[in-house]
Amino acid sequence: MFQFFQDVYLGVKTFMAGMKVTGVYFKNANLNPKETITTIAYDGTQSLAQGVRLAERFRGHLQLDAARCVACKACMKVCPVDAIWVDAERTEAGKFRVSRFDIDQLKCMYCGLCTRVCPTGGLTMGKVWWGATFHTDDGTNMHGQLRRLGLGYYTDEQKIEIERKRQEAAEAKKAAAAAAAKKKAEEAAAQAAPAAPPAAPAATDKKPDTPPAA
Amino acid sequence: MTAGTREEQRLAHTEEMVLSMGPHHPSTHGVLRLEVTSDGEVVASARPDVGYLHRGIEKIGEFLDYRQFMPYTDRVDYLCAMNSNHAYALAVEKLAGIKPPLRAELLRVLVDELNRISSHLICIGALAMDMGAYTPFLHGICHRELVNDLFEEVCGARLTYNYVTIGGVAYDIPQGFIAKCDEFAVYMQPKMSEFNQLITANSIFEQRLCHVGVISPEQAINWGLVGPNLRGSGVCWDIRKHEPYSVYDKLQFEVPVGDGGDPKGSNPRGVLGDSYDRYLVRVKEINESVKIVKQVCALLRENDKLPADSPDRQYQAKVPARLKVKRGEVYCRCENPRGETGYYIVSDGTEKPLRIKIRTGSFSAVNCFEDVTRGLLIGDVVAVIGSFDIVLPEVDR
Amino acid sequence: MDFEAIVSKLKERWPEVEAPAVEAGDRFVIVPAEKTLEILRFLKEDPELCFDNLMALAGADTGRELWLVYALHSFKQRHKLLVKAVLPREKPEVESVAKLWGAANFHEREAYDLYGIVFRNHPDLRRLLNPPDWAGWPGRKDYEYPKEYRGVPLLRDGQFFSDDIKKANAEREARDKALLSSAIAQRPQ
Amino acid sequence: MPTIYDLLGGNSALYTVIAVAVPCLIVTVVVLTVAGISTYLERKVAADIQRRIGPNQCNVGPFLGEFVRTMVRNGAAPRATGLARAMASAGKAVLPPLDWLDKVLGRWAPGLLIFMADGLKLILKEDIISDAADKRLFRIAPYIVLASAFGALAVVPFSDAWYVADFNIGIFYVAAITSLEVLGILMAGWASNNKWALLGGMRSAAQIVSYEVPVGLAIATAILMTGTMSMQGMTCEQLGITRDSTWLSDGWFWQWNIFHPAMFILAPVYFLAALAECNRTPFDIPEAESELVSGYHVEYSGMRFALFFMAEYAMMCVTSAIAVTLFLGGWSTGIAPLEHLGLAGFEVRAGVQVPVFHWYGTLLHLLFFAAKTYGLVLLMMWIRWTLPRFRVDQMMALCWKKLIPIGLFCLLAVAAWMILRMVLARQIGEALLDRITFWGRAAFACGVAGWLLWYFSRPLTPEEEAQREMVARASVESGPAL
Repeated sequence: MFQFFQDVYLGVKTFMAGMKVTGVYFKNANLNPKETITTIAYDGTQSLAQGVRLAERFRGHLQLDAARCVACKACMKVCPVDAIWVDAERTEAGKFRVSRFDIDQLKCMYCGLCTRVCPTGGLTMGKVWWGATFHTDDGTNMHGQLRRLGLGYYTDEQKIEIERKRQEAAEAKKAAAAAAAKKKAEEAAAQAAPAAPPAAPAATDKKPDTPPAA
Repeated sequence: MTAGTREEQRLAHTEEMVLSMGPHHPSTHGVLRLEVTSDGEVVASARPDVGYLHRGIEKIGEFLDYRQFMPYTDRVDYLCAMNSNHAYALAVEKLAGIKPPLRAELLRVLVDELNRISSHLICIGALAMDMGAYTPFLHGICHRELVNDLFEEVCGARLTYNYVTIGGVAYDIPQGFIAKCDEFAVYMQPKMSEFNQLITANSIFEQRLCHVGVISPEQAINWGLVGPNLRGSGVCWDIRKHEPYSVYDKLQFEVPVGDGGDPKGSNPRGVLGDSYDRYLVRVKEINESVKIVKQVCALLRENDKLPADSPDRQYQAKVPARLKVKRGEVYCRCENPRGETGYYIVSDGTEKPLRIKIRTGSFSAVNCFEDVTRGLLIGDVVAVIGSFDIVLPEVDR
Repeated sequence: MDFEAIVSKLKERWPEVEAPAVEAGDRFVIVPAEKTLEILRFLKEDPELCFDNLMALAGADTGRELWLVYALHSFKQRHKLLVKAVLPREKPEVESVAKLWGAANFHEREAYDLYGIVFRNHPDLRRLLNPPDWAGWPGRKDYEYPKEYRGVPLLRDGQFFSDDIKKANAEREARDKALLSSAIAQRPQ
Repeated sequence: MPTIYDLLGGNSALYTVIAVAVPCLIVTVVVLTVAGISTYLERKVAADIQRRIGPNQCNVGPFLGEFVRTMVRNGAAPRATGLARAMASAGKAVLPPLDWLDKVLGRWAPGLLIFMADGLKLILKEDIISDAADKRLFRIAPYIVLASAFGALAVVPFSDAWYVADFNIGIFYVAAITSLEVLGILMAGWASNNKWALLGGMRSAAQIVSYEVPVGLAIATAILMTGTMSMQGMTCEQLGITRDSTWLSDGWFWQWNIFHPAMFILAPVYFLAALAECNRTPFDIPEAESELVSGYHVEYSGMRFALFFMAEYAMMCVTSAIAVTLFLGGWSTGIAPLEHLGLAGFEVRAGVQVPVFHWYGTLLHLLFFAAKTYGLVLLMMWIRWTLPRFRVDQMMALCWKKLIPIGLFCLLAVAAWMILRMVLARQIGEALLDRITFWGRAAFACGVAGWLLWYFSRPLTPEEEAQREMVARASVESGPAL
């Protein structure tokens, strides 16, 4: 008997307590929505979602500042899912520049490892996070696309030209070095001392199209 | 039974029916499939069938180096990615003999506890939703969003963080982050009291969970249950307390343990180890985590006072880019929201591990599922799933 | 009890138990595969050792042999132990410990599923994670991924864009090399 | 002046048909609309309680306004037909009020037209019937459920003069017709040939059949209280206006049944049973999403599902209307001066004196009836988004071990009170006893209302205030959630 009344009492009491909580929210949602409503209106397009405040370090889609990229391929090596492909070529200045930087959005899992290893900070994860589209015809959305951040290539003639320039520069260097050595030897001979052996040529001939840090 | 004619017996004869509960069932928390053999409403046996989410993460790990595997630990348990990262980092550091600096440890513990709060919020909210009350779940989501905002500020991601690195953390915290954590801690406690008023104290909810899925301490230990499921059965075992692995030995917090059947306890009408105990343990752990967050914030404030170049002030230890660990193997475990997560790593001296075995809390929970749900009603099966807080990617990996 | 004490306690009953020195990580004991069950039962039931909790059971493949590692822990004595059994790659069999620890049930099913380690007297030894009609033991080192399952094509080359790109780039690099070398060859003297 | 009665040639069959068909049509259309709007309100209430925005896209502007603008544009086309021009001019006329409506509704009821969009979608959807289903039963089931819900509307007294029919056994008719619903649900569960649906149907059968008992007890008690079975009679009884009642003396709200202490205990019992009969939380066991995927209508799609859906909301309205009639004084305003304002006179119907009202009194009564009924519907929604769900056995235990004993106790209490009343009347006289009960009920009613007001509008504790501020600051500082 006591159990009966206790159950009824507990049931009514906790029921009223719960109704009070939800009732307070019901009231506030209608009186001062700003305090209680925590979702934002969403109309299937990005227009309303523009108001979303993103943190400084937000990890959105990858973006590349190609001018700062030295094509060291560290991001390509650290990527756990092989989503990045970097391709490099030499410029006239003998430097390396990125000629192709492809990101497979289908594979990228936004872990940010590549941005951490980037030595120049050229590769960053931007604030762009919107991936959905309404292109149901091809069934792909932005995540299914391949994003090309590269710069394109030299033509074959340009490549040959650059290569020739490099070769000639190397030749000139070698010649200069040889001349310098000869001169030294002559001076030494002029000083009537046993001729010192000419210094070995210091110029190195690297293979043209292997990027550094491989 | 009275012996009638064969015809009568044939008519009186009833069959058990086989229900395929899941993998797409609203309340199997993912892609768990249960072969429920039920006699009407009463469950004769519910055989779990897992593997729908098997991605071979352990196998993938054998092809990646130690640093590259970290993002995959996010995917092992997406509700507490920070804790998963931490567990893996601990294992590798133990194997490679790396000592992360103090500040890194503090930051790890901070994000761990924040993530524990958010994970438990999801768990108790989902349990309430399985019981038919939708509002608590969405209130829990609202509180969790604040945690996600904090994580977004600190590491830029909202779900798969990849924040903890081997030998430290990826970034230092931004300006004013500690103040926000303190504010969140202050915000959370009254919210939890309101939450309890809304659902925990509700007598329908209590009736639904009391005396359902009872697990005695011996059974719990034998089945290898861990974390809140183990503590809900009355076994006081928390790795943060009994095998302190980070700066947890510097912090004061209690280990909530199920007290079903104790007339003065929080679950007077139940028995020890029922679903309501497991639920209550999680509710209490949220408050404990809030305490820890406050203490860690205080410690971080002290740490900020140190000179910028002191070793304790750094957030990342010196770790070579291509980490080579010595030949050996290690089993390292760490307390996650879903119980201890153990990483068994075998290294053969190269950059890549020979074998990574991830032992998770949900795995053992699913293991004992068939025995626990025998003889319950179908509604209770849902309650038991919810009270075990199963996350399927953890089971299937 | 610390590791050495446990090892000595084991050695005096099973002299063939060995505890090799390790460069890094945890110490572990290697037990003969055929005596796994009795040793583990001793470990569980001996009052001083009393390993009442099986933390994990992992199979592993070193390429030469298979390992079966039991990670044990004792709530009463508060100590841990790694027990390793070395199995041959072909036809690995070991006694099931599911009746010692209920936790071993799924772990053994997983080890069977991934490494093909057969556990004798297991309650029901079915594949756990993979479909029951899956071919091969995915955990092993020499496992190659099937091209299709029940007529459903699985992950293959060129499924992702970057796979195609890799091929194209490799070809282009080869072309460039040839081109430039030829350029060097016909350099005007 | 000839009435429609004369025009149709006296008591002709045509007159009977029209006299029955027209009110039925009106009531059906109105209740269907109300059910539609209820689906919107359900979402809105849920959203407000769960700190969401809720429906906000399907406003008048986009939904109708675009249609009208297109009409106008077509009319403006160079070679538009006369019809198009006429429509365009009509659209021009409609546009300004529509824009105003859009502004107002967009502010006060955003996304109101979502129920129209839902209806459109459900009508256009493919109607799927699984091969293994029992096609005939599968097709019939939704109509039975809907019919049982709408059939009860025949005797609901919407106002003193507006009702479809007024039987002398009206309340029993209601009890009988509403309990037909279980038939349709069982059919649906069985015919779907789906295990979840079957379980849902069985649960529903057990639930509705057993919850008929407390409903019956409540009805019996109300009959005992008011001494009549006709719904109009009950309402007039609770109105309590007689020839010799002055403009302040009778017609107050504490003369309603609920403010008799025994009935006050009984009313929640009836309300819970009514919840169970409409399969609403905490009794939505037949369609428990988290256990049985969607219960008995898991296999239904398109319009058939919509019928179940509408039947649920119509059932809510019906049960609320009956609860209002039984306990909350039906269409009576509960404010004596208002009643006497609209009072025209008295006439004898079936041997009892019933008050007759002016047209404005009738209108007022209609408004109050709608308000009370919809208040109860809102209460049902509020409960749904607060409480968890019972288990099957607990639901049965609640019915047989709690509600029925309480109901029996209340029935006996009311019976005892009746006898006591007679005895006392003989002792101290009718008039004095009337006054005593009148003022006693007044005190009781005011006490109850006061306590409820105090409980729900109690000022927040400082702790709650602090957390409110915290919510504001947190949601502002960390920005809206993604």
